[in-house]
Amino acid sequence: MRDAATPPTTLTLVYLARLRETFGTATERLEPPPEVTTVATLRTWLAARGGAWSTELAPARAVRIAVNHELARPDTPLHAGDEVALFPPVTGG
Amino acid sequence: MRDAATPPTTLTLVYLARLRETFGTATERLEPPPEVTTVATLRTWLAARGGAWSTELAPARAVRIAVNHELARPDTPLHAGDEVALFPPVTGG
Amino acid sequence: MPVRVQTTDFDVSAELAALRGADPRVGAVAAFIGTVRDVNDAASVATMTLEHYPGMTEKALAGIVDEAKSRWDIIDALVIHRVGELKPTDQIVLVGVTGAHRGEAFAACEFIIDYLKTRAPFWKKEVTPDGTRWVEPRASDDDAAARWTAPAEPPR
Amino acid sequence: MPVRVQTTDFDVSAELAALRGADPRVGAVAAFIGTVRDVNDAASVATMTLEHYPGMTEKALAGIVDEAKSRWDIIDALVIHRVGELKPTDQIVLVGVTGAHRGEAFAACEFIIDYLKTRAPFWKKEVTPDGTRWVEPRASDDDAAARWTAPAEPPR
Repeated sequence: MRDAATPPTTLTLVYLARLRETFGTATERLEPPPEVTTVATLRTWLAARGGAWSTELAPARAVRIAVNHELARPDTPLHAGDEVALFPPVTGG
Repeated sequence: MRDAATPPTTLTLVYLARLRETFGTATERLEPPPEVTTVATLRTWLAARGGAWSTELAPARAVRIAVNHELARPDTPLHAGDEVALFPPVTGG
Repeated sequence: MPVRVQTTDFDVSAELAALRGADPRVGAVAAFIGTVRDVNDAASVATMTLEHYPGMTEKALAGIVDEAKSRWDIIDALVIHRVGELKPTDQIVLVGVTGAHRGEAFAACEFIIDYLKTRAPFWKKEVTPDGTRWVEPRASDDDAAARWTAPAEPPR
Repeated sequence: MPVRVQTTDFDVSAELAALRGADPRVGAVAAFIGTVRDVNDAASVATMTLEHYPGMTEKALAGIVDEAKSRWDIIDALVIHRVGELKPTDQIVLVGVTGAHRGEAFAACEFIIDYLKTRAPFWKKEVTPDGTRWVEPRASDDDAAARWTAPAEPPR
């Protein structure tokens, strides 16, 4: 994901479990606008797509976000090439 | 142990683990005097035999006593035919 | 510190024997096995599918095991979690912890499964008579995990 | 509610499978395995012999299991304890508890081994380089068992 052909602002998004089903996609690569610098601003920007995005990513909904396989917080910064995963609270074990 | 040939005041004593070794006996049947009515009075009476009995059954020593396979307390009453076991604190598991 | 995600079943004896190795310092093995129940939230469950997030899962489990090792005086720990389709009575997860003494082994084992339940990226989807549904997280699992944070000492 | 005393080894998988049966209410299995260490109280241990009080042992173990069942909402419990000659790394005891949920299964499992350690009539005799000795009871075992009495709620 960090190869030379990747523009510096490209993120890989991964949607899991119920979010994958409601969004109808498992993964996408995207180039967010400059104001998307953190996990929280990415979530707000994705919610603005409307429809299922607006519903599932509404502030009141429990959504977990991981950056490069580590659970992130709203203020976790994003960098070019990051893999950002969005998923519901986990239910394993 | 409750057969007709057993005198009503007969007890079966069982000694286990270190007590069996120091007393040199695993079991005995005996007829204690009338004042031996409880676990505590039995212990005192046995300790009066002297030697290892006096040492191992001294009041300061930790000795567990079971009557008919149930852990007993000093005031647990004794009855004819009872099986009374004396042993050190347990160390299983 | 083995951590594994697999579709196949596991043999508890073989896994715990491998965890113990021939280490004669081990005096206590605490273990937990999670199994599929046929009823969840009052609905009967025919089968379930377990999904995970490859890459993150292994990292999350290894992190939880490392955290347990830093908190308690244990010798080793093991987590095996199944994914894919499972049916009632199937084994889902095995947590095993070895230590010299049982108190630390029990605490670390309970900590690992509590943290796994709230931090490792697994999701269950159940097939019930009313159709397919994603399992909702339990507040009791959050409470169980919260026991291990602040104060620094776990609530034993 | 199986309780067994035996000289032979046990297979953890087979015993836990038998305990679970095919009961689909079971969602959690907590287990404890005690094993022989090669060092005890700073002395190296070559072999040990476990003695018990036949008749009382089974009654004491069954009583402890009954007590666990009355205190926690568990489905079933199992205790297997070996006697006779054992060497380092050998399995000594297995406690297994099944329940719908893990919190009760863990608590009952820990309770059973804590009570067994202070109430079931087993004694260990070790062979060390300095000769044969009876193992002394541990104050920490008394403390562990005392956790479960007064107040009525166990200290979780």
